[in-house]
Amino acid sequence: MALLTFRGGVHPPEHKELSNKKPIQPLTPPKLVTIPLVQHIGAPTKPVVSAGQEVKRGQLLAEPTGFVSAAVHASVSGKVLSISETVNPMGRPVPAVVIENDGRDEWIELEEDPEYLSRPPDVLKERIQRAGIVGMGGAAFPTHVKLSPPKEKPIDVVILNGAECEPYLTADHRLMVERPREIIEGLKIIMRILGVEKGYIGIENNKPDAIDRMREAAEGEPIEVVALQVKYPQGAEKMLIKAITGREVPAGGLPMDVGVVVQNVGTSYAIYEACRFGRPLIERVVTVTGRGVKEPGNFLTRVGTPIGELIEAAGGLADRAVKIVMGGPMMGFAQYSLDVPVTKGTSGVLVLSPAEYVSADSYRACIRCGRCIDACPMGLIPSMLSILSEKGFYEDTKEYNLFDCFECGTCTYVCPAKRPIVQLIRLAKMLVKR
Amino acid sequence: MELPEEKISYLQLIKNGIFKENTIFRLVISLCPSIAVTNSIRNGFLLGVAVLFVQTMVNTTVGLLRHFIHPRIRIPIFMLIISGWVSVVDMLMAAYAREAYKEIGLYIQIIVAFASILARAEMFASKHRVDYSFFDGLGSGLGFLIALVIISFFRELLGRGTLLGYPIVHAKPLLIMVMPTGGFLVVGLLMGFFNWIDIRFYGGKGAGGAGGH
Amino acid sequence: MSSEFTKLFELFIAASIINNFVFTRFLGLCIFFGVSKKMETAVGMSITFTSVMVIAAALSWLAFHYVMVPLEVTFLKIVIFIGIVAAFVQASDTIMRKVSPGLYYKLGVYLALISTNCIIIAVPLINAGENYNFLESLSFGLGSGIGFAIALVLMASIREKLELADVPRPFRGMPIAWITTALIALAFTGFSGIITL
Amino acid sequence: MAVARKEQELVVSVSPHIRSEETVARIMWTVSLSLLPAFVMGVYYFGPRAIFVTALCIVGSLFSEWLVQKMTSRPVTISDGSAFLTGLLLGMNMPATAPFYIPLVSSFVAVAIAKQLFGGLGYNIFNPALVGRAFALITWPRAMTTWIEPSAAFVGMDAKTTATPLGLLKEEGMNRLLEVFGDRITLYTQLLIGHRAGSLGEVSVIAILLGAGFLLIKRYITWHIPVSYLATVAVLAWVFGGKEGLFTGDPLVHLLSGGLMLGAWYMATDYVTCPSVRKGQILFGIGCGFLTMLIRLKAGYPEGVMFAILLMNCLTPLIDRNLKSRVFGERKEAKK
Repeated sequence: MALLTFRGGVHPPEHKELSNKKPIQPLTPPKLVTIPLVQHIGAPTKPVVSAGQEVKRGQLLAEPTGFVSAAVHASVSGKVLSISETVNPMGRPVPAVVIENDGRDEWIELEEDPEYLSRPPDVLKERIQRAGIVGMGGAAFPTHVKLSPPKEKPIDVVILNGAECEPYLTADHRLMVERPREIIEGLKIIMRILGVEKGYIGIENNKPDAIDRMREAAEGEPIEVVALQVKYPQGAEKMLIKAITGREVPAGGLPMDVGVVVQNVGTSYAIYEACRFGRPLIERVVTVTGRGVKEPGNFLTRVGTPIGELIEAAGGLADRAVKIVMGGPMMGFAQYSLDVPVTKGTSGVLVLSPAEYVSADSYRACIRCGRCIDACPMGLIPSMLSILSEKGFYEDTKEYNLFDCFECGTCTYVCPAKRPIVQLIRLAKMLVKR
Repeated sequence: MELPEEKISYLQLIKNGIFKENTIFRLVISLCPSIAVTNSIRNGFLLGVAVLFVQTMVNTTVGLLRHFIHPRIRIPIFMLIISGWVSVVDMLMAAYAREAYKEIGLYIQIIVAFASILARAEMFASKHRVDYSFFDGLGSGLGFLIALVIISFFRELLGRGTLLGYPIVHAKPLLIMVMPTGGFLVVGLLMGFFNWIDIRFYGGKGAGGAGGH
Repeated sequence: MSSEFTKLFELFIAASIINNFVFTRFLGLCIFFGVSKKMETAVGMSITFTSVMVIAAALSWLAFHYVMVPLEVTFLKIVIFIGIVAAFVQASDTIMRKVSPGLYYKLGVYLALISTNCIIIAVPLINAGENYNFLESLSFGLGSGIGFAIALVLMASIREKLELADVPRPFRGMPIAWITTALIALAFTGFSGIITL
Repeated sequence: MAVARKEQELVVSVSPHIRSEETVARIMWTVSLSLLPAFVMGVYYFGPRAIFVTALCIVGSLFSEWLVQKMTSRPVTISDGSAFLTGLLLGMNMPATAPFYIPLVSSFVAVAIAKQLFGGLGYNIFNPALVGRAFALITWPRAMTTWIEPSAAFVGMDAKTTATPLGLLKEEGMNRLLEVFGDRITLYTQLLIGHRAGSLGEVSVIAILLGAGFLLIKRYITWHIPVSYLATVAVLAWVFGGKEGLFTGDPLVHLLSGGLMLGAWYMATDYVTCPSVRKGQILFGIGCGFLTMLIRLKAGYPEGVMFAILLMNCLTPLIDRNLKSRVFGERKEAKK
């Protein structure tokens, strides 16, 4: 049977072999953690601790200021040194709590509940909200919001996203291989909350071991593990829904418009941890990879750990590292400092060597080869968008469905003229809104 | 009532018509003949002369009559004057330049619809003394004539290897130059060249944006 | 009858494509270059022009054959034709404004440009010169109009694309538009010889 | 700490951080390479003169590109292979007997006027090589339609002149064509391998298909334009191509002769001047096919490929403007 997929997309070299056989190693928490108080999309949080205060692992540091907002917790026990500012992986300044680790790693009192699956949906949802869980695939949208669709949008399908279509990254892959049961339990919680009978787990076919382990774990449950064609951006919500259910999220719409909720497998694991053990989201699996580090691997990392620590743990920088990226190579953010902390949405730290890095400093005129049009998963015409934006005709870009672009970078990857298409599209989006 | 008019030098008016407000290259109006009749110098010259004559006579007539024309019906009156003079030229050409008339007759008649002529009557002759109007018409007409001769010079030389019918170059001519494509091409290249001179030596902006009928 | 029809059809095709007013007869160039910058104006212009050309062809034919020939004043054809066109344009301007203001706002602006345009006056003059009958005159007028419309729309779409092009500075705007027209005319030579009238 | 020292050397740029290895230069040079078989066949049939003509075209193209870019103080891009490809295609569209000034002048027109004046690669409206070819045909009609018989024996300039199969077909009909070639099978085989009069690079259909197949496999071109083009030509040739009435034409002769194969696979598929959306490309192909057959059967010229593609080049912006790709999740009711 042909594997399920969507129209468009590209096949960048995967490079997953660097780290996909490396088991998840817990990373010793560093001396200092810097925990950004905004790690999600939505309203900011309000700090509830002050400098000098002793905190325990899992203690609330900042509470949400609205429904679309997520709580932040201490990832180590120790003393709050200051509430200052740090730079988040996107390069923007955000308030942050700096904690000096006392090394004792003492938990706050946790509310365990072996009977979690029999609790009413509202209780489970409340636990998720309290644990500060956000989408861990990268978007970092507060999970409890996604689990509260309005009544007029009935949900009948839940999909767990295990596609991990970004090259290099293996964090979700390792999690699926090593914690399949927990992920399935998390999915069952989500299904209970939404009252959904059918769950899917979509996994790209380049992770056969993960597919096997998940299938084993899903035995006897109303959950189907679906093998997907390997293609970027298979893991984009809309593409995943199209591949698995054949439904198309309308332009400008959300998955719930077609009765679907998508969650990342890491999120599902965090949901299980929260509902079963009452643990807030304070750590996650981060892949440290690329030919710029000596020993790539997957690390269970506390939120707030500077990426420099992770790179050290991976054997340090190889002699010639040119670029450090947080997230995947297609949509991640290049970093200029090694002090940037890991957040809830950090799936990987990628260190590129000169061999992997294609300089695209100079670009030239579009030759209208159409590669970007073929590759665009959204069926847009990126070439025209980039030309119009380049020449300053921002308003005209709306005619070419500017706002349907979700900036996956596929067009830019394939462009033979090395045009910064995504950048130009972002520019147009910024200027058109204004 | 005659407003005291500023003194304008006749020479200035003529130069203005030839360079600054050259109908074809700078104002980019009344273009049709620049292609249609410029496949030989003779045709280009004859049409240029016709336009020169009409332009000058119309300007003079309008300059003379401007006080008797009611402003509200001035445009139809101008049109009447123009078509009258065009008819005169048309019949003169038909009588005395039979050969050429066969080729360019239609375009002589079309002079009636040249925006440049109406524009000069409206913008200049209806507001100025008759002698100024005369020289303005003369300058503008000369500019037109010169432009046509330049274009037809290149087209005849390149396309037939001749000038005014006399063989000049003995190599194989570029036949395409006397065809429509060559006409458009020569005008486009000349326009670009004049723009280049304007930008390079006079700090101008080039006459790209203009355009009318 | 059918050969009559074929003749009309051939006349129409010849006028619209093979002897296209713009690319081979060099008429209406001023309007052609003037209004082909934006597709919207080009389309509005095309509609207005085609209808005016057909009607002007009809009116002039009637005037020529029923008034001017009997009275032997054909030497006045330039004056009379331009009078007819101007009067018709003025009348339709007034009527359109009263009857259909919406349409007037869309197309009325182009009407003002028409009365002094060579392409409109050329149709009656050519009809008179070639001695076409009434239907032939209409067919020629329609063909010329459609041909002009084709040229305008083509050029507008190309110039919208050229707006985005990195044309060397002295050639921006008019010069490159002329060179583009030259190349379109080059392509149109391929049609030569399809219909020989 | 070693890590800290590295910070200054880090490259910071926006995503995506990896790029495909495809470049404009690689595409152009690969396409040029794929033309090699057809070119070699041209040399085989028409002798060293074919190399001379093509080389002049290439030199002329490269020089024109360099000259205009110097004059407009732009970066010189002759190494990207696009001017080379234009020159090569132009050369392959010339009769091997073309006197030296034809390749030089027409390659200048192709690159300087049809390409660089519009802003260079990516901005041209018309296929430069075809503009050069059309310019030459109209300027030197005699020289551009004087064909010599192919001769594998590397004969000199005294080769016998003859008409192209299409010329014969148009002037004297199918029967005369069969008379010249013997029988139908010989005719088809000769056309296929390229033993016929014509432009030096267009004669060998099989060599062109070889190169085109390579490009298809490499995904440098797609089937949409060539197939819709060839199919339209075949159907129209079958329906209207015969002298004895409808449905008596010989589509194969039309498919295999003239510049159709070279045009359909190499000229019509020029990225810059064809529509970029698939639907538009199919329309473009059909239009090319229709115009080609219109000109071949009705107009003054025996071959219509060049004019057909140039005419469709004019229409490309209009097609691109009105036919867009289907946007993911586009609502059906919005299309009413």
